[in-house]
Amino acid sequence: MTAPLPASSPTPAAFAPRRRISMTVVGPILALILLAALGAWLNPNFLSAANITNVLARSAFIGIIAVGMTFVITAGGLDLSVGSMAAFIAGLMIMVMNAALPSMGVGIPIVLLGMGAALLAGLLAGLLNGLLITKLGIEAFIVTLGSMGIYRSLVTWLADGGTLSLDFQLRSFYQPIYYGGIFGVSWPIVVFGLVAILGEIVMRSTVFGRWCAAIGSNEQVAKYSSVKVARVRLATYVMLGLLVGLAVIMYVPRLGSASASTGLLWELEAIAAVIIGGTLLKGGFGRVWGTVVGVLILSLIGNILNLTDLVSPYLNGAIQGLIIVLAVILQREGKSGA
Amino acid sequence: MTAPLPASSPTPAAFAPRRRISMTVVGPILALILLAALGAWLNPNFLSAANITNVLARSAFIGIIAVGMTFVITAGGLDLSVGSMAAFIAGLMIMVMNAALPSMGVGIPIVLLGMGAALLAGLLAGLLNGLLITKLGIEAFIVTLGSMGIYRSLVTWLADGGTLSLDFQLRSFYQPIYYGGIFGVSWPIVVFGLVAILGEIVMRSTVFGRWCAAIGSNEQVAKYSSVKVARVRLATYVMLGLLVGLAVIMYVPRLGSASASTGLLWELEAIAAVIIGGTLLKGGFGRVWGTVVGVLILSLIGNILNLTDLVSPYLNGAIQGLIIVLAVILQREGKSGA
Amino acid sequence: ETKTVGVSIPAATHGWAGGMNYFAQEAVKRLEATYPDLDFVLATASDPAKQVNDIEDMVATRNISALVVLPFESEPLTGPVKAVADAGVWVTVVDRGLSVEGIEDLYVAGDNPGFGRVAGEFMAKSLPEGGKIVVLRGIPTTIDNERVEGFQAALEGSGVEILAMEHGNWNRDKAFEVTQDFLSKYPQIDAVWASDDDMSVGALAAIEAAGRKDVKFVLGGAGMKEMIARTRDGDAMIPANVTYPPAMIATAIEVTALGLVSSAPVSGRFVIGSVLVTPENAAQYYYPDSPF
Amino acid sequence: MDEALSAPVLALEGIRRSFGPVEVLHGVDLALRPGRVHALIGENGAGKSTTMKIMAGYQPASAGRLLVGGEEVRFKTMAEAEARGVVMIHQEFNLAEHLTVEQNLFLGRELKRGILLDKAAMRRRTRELLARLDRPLDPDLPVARLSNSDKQMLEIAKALSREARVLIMDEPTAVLTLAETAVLMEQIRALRAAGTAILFTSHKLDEVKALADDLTIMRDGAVVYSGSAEALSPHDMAEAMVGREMSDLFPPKPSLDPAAPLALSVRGLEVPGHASGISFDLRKGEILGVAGLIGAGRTETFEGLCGLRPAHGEIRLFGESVRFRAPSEALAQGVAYLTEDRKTRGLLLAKGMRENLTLQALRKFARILVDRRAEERALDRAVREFDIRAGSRGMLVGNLSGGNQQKLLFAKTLLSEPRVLIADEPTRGVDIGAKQQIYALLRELAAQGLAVVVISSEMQELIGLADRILVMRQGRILGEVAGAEMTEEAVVRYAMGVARHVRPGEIRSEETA
Ligand SMILES: Nc1ncnc2c1ncn2[C@@H]1O[C@H](COP(=O)(O)OP(=O)(O)OP(=O)(O)O)[C@@H](O)[C@H]1O
Ligand SMILES: Nc1ncnc2c1ncn2[C@@H]1O[C@H](COP(=O)(O)OP(=O)(O)OP(=O)(O)O)[C@@H](O)[C@H]1O
Ligand SMILES: [Mg+2]
Ligand SMILES: [Mg+2]
Repeated sequence: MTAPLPASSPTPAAFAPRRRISMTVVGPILALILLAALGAWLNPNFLSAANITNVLARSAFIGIIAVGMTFVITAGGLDLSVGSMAAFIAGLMIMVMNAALPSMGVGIPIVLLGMGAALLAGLLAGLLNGLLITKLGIEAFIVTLGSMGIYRSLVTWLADGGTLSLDFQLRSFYQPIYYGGIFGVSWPIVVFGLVAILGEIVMRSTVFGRWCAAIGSNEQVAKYSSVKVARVRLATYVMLGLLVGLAVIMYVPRLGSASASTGLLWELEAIAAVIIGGTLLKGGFGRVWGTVVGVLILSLIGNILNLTDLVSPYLNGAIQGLIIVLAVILQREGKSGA
Repeated sequence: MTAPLPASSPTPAAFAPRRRISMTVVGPILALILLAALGAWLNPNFLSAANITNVLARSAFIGIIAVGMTFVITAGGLDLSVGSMAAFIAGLMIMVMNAALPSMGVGIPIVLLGMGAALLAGLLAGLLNGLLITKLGIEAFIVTLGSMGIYRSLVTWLADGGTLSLDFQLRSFYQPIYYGGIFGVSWPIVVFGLVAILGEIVMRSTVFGRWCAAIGSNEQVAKYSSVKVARVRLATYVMLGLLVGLAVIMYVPRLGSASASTGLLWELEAIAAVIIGGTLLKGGFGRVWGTVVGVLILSLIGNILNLTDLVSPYLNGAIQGLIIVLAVILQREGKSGA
Repeated sequence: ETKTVGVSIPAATHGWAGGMNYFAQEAVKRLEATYPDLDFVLATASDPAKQVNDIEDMVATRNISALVVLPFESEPLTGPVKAVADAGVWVTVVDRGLSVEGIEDLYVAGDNPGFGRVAGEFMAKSLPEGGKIVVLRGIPTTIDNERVEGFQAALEGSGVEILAMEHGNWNRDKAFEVTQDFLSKYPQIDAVWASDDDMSVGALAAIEAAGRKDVKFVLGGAGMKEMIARTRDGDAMIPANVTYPPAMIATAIEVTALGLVSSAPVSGRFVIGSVLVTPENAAQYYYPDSPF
Repeated sequence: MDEALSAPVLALEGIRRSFGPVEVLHGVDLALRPGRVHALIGENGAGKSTTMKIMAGYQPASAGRLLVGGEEVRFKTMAEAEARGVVMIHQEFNLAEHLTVEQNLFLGRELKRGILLDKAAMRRRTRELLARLDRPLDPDLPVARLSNSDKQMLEIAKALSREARVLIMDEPTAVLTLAETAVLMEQIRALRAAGTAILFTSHKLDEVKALADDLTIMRDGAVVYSGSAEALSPHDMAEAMVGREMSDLFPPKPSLDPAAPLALSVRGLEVPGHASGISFDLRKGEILGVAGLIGAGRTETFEGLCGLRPAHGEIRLFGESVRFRAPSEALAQGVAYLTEDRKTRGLLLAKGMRENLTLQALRKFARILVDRRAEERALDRAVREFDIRAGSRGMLVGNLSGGNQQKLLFAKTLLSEPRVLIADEPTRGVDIGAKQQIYALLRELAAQGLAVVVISSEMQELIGLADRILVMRQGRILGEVAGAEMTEEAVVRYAMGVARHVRPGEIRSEETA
């Protein structure tokens, strides 16, 4: 900041315009605060520890996935398959654990096995998406629309149209991963928090995060700057797959089951959270903390609607839609013409 | 076409790549032919007039919408709301017609009234999306995700959670619009055909089509070239809204009702058709004929799955997903690295 | 000469539908083995329009002699199914009636208002005057409306108060979240009506996690086997269930097949009533092989 | 000014312009007269492009008056300016890449027959216009496939087609070679004869001398000279621009150490569709120039060498056989390529200077986390060394003036500390003062052992800077000149294909078609 200014530089004042408080930064936070205030005003239980824990814990699945999605979108990609991928991985994990139960018995090893299976499946699913996109050069929208259909079908097929349920005993053993916690904070919240913090650091301060933004901003420039474009882009999909696996690890102990309706529309919710948070859908700029705020906004809307009887439940979707649009309007810099 | 080559061109071959038969052109057509051949091979009735009429007529809804979507996407936009917009307009149209029935009676006027209402609603819905996107400068993804939720909610609310049904008498009177036809071609096919041909002409041979491509390719350049960017972009959304209205006019006589499950996922199908057809998702290049091929490919997949009992119905989605990806792989120019 | 039976049902998007899909496939498998000259076409649809497509395809390409249809929704299917019936195809309608009477040759019906009524009566009987309940509704549809109306009618005058109703979409996760929020909102809830057992799973998990002792029981519905088993075993949280057997599709397919291969008269109306499952009779509603 | 001159068609009076708190134009006066060519010159960031944009309605002025034919106007859009006959060619390309040559040429003013486009007429007009510029491109070719010079010619054709009363050209010759520049000058003279008022800017001062009637020189957003172009020699112009004495533009060439090791040795490099049989050697400490007409395939050859496009052939780097499949592999071995296309391949226009500067060498700034302080220090150094003038430090690179972008690109490429630097048009759009600094820097780096390839369309630059010059034509190396032989005539002879000469021993003979 103490660069000797070139002799011809106009005015020193000019050197701080980025420090100005910007609506793109304040906007999402403001939206979140307004929502929280609304919630507290409508229902005194809103701010109770129990309710806050509920909301945060249930945000964790979409939240963890949305952090990964932030990288994918920042690098100019998109993934529509995460919801059904989650359902498929959950189904697979349950099947693996049930199958191993007779030989391994209930205990930590079988839980670790299940977790390993979920992470591995996530990794492979992300790799598959990523390879089709980077190696074959097919539009990400199409690849992941395809895999969305495929995973959703596969889980229906695995479950024979019904529900795959974790063995009851196993589930009781595994449940604390969702319901338990440390220092009074439940595990999903802890994991979500860690993922978010790590994600923010990676996005902001690592070479990888920079490369993602560069690729999303201008792929050609990235290529000419010796960035391994295909590899970085592939890595974003793999990372997202892994995070889907991680989300599933938190999800399965909650109800111990997976079915064709698991993870329905998670992809839209995750993408919406990313964009509400201020990441550019076209790529080139992403921020993980914004995504976290976006996820919380989306969760809060549902929570508040459940806590009040102001509107007909038929209109919940309309309120949600309105708030999503408003949250984004809030962060405009007052300029128009997208 | 016979431009003299620049004297300094290295090899003449380098200058004729566009004249080569290009996979991006042949690809979608080839995919369609392969699918049709598969269908004919699996079931001799596939090529029967009745089946072909069925497939084409039912493609009309998504088809008409997808033509409009081609313009929106070519101009660098996106519209996720078309499916629920269709449901909402269908509900509105039914309510208007039912309400007018006592005073107008069954007859052509009431059908015209309904049609007018549908087109007007479509226009307004498109205008609303378009204004939010162009005037307020909000990301199209967010605006239309929001309106998707809003319309879906509204139709649920209008129907009180159930189904809105056209008066039965009225339905019988109106039904020929879907089931009837002219010269043995049913109306939806005729209308779809006209929309497609007009769309192709507009895209290819009018100023509007060119401007859409220019805006999608580089908004700044378009603006500097005196193209009224906001107005053209707004027009694409309005046009799409109108076409949704038109699709609804064909749809209502088919089922005579609207509910929360009307038009579910049409947006994804329409966007997929557009991309399978070779239009660039990021804008700058669009072709309507490709979209028509894309729509037909998607319809055929569903039809073919019904021709045989080869696969478990649970796996239909997987087959669909696979074919969508394959259809797009077919049109790659052999180059990679998206 | 082989005859073809078309079976058109909604896709397995939630537990009950999954069970119904399972029974339909089982019935088809069994009947194809039993009657060599019968062929079956099974199509599952994700929305009413798709279901109409399926039916059109069966008529145009598979030359069906009979159609067994469980309508996604009544209204949109009425016209197309009527067209099939008019073409001389045998039509069996399952579960949801068409909106015009007399189209079908055979109607195997579930009883949605009855489903709600039985549940309501159980609530009225098991709860004291002033008891407070919350309701998890299904996906907004006519079926859900009928069930809820039946339920409310049965509660009338009982003094049991419905604190709130919210859509749980017949989905475990949604039911879990809605129940959590109900529990935050209301300090005293005596019972929960989850109008489907998939939702009971979510509701039970939420209650258990919150450690709330005020909720005395969860009344589910449709007889998921795990829930039936718990009722049978005397679990106080699940004292009863209300049947809405997904296996009714199998009944319909079998009767239709029988009508095609024999001259036995099978047309008419079968209403498969919703009955209350209690610890006493639970064993007879337990189907261990069903996925639901 | 001569009072006898005709009245100005377009004039600026006391024009000021601020971006946020920064004022970049401090009261500019300028008058364009029909039938005269007016040159506007100045250092990078002096405000030339901004002035021009204000004249053509692309940007509003913050204060001051704009007069068309003596009448004060306020252009709200460029369409209004065009309606008044004011047309501008931008410094940066203003073309939609997906659209074809013809579509771009007529964008915003398509010819119609009824409601449909009259494509045949537009195609015909396109051919005519391009033929006038001696550049017969296929009207149906997408612009994305054009080379830079083709794009520039297309821009010029686009402007010519608008039949302007005032034609404003922002560095039209920056990407053109001598021959093309000659064609353009011919067109400009014809327009002048027809009474058009022309304003252009260029950093090639001999062009200015050759073409301009009137001259305005700007420094730091203010006019420092306004008057006849006759009166000043290119050297005077340079001094007036930079505001200091200018010594020799080019650093002295030291004699090369013949024992210096070979840094790069290329044999039989093929770049399918663009170049073949490329063989040459480059010694440590040497600056090798590559000349050729536009379209000679120089860019493609060296992009192929660096793994930026498919290529094969034998490459030895400091004696070791190497193969680069991706630019990252080349960079890992110390071979860096500076692209000729700063806008679409060189810089992230929507990002700041820091992110751009360190992108290529980012690994150097990170152990696990990127050290932002170190990045800032690197930026400080780059700003100082390359005299990058930005209104503010947090500014988006897209808002830097063209020449300052180029300097940043140069700094970015050098930051990766290559052993071999391939610089494609490294001084494009850079002012003469900064050029001098860059030449001196290159020579200094060479003296420290860097091996340099400079591809340039500026003959003077190659002759003044390089130790040897390769001349390419139609994807092949046709000859090499060195020492006293390095004259413009010699290079042009090879480039035009008149002469053919291969130094025995250095380049294996490859038969050309
Ligand atoms: N949109 C903008 N926002 C902020 N500053 C700007 C913007 N456009 C131009 N500037 C600043 O205005 C000054 C003048 O820029 P301009 O492009 O007019 O220079 P120039 O004389 O054309 O230089 P060059 O020879 O490098 O093209 C520069 O300092 C530039 O950074
Ligand atoms: N993508 C492409 N497809 C087909 N031809 C191309 C493509 N890019 C460039 N060309 C052609 O290849 C030839 C060589 O390109 P280019 O003009 O960049 O060469 P060059 O010698 O590097 O010239 P300069 O760098 O001075 O512009 C040109 O005739 C150009 O039209
Ligand atoms: Mg400039
Ligand atoms: Mg070049």
